[in-house]
Amino acid sequence: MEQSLKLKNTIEVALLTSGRPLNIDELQKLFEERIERSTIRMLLDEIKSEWSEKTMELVLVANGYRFEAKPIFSNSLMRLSPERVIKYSRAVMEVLAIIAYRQPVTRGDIEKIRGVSLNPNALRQLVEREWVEIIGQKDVPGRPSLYATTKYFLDDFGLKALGDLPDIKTSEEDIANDIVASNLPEDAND
Amino acid sequence: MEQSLKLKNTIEVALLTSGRPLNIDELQKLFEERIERSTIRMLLDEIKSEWSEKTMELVLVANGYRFEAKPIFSNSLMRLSPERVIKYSRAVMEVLAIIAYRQPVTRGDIEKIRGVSLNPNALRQLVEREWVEIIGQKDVPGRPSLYATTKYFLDDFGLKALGDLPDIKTSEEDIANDIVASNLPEDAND
Amino acid sequence: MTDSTNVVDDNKAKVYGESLKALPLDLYIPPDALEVYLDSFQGPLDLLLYLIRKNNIDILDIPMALLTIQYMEYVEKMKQIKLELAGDYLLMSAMLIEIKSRMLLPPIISEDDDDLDPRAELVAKLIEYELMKKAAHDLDDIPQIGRDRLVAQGYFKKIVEPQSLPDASIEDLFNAWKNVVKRAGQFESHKIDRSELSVREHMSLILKKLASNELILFDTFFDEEKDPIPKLVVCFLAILELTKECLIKINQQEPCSPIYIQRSGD
Repeated sequence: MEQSLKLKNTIEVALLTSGRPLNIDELQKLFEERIERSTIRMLLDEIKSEWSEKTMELVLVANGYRFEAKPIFSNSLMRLSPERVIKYSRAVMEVLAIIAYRQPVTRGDIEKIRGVSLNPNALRQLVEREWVEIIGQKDVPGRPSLYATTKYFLDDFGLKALGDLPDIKTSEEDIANDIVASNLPEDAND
Repeated sequence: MEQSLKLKNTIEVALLTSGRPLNIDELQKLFEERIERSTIRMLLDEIKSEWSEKTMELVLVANGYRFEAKPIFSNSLMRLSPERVIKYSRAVMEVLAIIAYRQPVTRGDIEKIRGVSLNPNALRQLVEREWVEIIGQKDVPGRPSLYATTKYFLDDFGLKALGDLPDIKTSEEDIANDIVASNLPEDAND
Repeated sequence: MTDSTNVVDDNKAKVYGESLKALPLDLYIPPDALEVYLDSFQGPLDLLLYLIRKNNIDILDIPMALLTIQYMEYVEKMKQIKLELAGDYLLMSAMLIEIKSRMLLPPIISEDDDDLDPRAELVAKLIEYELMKKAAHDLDDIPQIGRDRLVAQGYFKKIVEPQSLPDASIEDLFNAWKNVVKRAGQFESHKIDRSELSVREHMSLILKKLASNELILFDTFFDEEKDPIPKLVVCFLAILELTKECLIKINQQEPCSPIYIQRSGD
């Protein structure tokens, strides 16, 4: 009985921490000794019923078993969810701006303009978001990738073309005025 | 009573699904209505004690609260997907230690302390892991980047602040004695 | 460790006043194991610390002759097995020899007492590195997330929003650009106007087009019938700009023959 509780707890903790569904073959790997598939199935049933009155539920999906938050919590959890809460960092926005205004650029170009070496995460976030893509390699030693903005970038920012990007003025005064007025798209269709 | 249980369950399910620590400010966002920080703290205490006999434990780290698998399950869990476990080389760990204990440091500082030129990969691995970040440039010729550890570093090592790092001896004599007194490392004997 | 020794001829080296009559036996390692062994040193300081430990040397009173001899032995072995020998090792050899020879000179009277011992800098380095080695070791002993500990990360169904809005606005983007330019302090050179942006956009488009084909006929970039004149001009400028930045090459076999464009380097 003691032994069976230990097995059950190990399965539960594996499912709570794995971040992906686990199938029976995988759950067997948790143990040094060989545990029958039927035993694991039985323990999964026990876990499922023990959790039935709690906050999560054990669900069987295509790739195996996983713990899911019960649907009644979805609204609350969405309030926390990164997709909505997380804004891109200043660094990421600067990298995007450099790519948009100066494309095609290499990582080295971006670093030169910003004066700091680039956190690879920044580019990865932009590529994952499909706002930025690699369009080739520059023919210099190391053949660095050339980055440019995508169609999705234009779509998501409501631009028809890069020419619709805000115009940057030469004089600092204009910049200052611009920041106050920030009159953006109206005059951009010539 | 009913209401308080609902709040507690929402907090629990948020912590069980988030995959990263959540602080009180974030937990407040779960609710449309304003919940006092003290209330959230009290509920966290209740959750902590309810789980004390179970598979996971509620832990406070630098960025907030998180549920961790209890240490007794570690061996089993690591058996599940050994390929996902990242182990860093001695060189990478030395670079991390220098950044953690001597931050902010430049690449040149690290090279001076280790007495060897630095494989750029070592720093990149640490930056990719988000344990280390560039926090500025040193105001010397070349303006080299200054590296420091991140909050994620603290989280991943279960530290609340840099002050929680293991104490290293600072007095020269202690170290000098240590070097003489200690035996050779085992791996250097054959 | 002093028992595992064998006799060497050169007995000039002294350890705490006693002649060094032998080299440590553990220098002689089966050849196949040697490489792995020598390769495991993180650098010259690591090797020196190892030698200091092995010989029970007082780090505050290092016998430079002994240490230098042994250090050179190891470096020689590393060279022999053609280990990728970092220049740092050779640099350290030079430093050790320099310290050794400075110690042979009669002490110079100096107001600055700290500068008297030529070994001081080396000792400080060794101690700092030893500290950091320890720190690395202690750090590695702490249970790490992902290696020793796992965090709860259950699943929850995301409610799909009918229309997902961008997480950044064009104002954000513009302000980010302004920050970059401001910080760079190079307003003049970063002045961008709309026509230049169109050129930049066409540069990207042309490069994308060139990605799949090796050579593209120059004319195919222009549709004189459909494209308005400004667009033709912008496209032409883009090609010129790409050439200037060495991103493409323009080829023509002989005068009046077709002009081809290709990526440079392909």
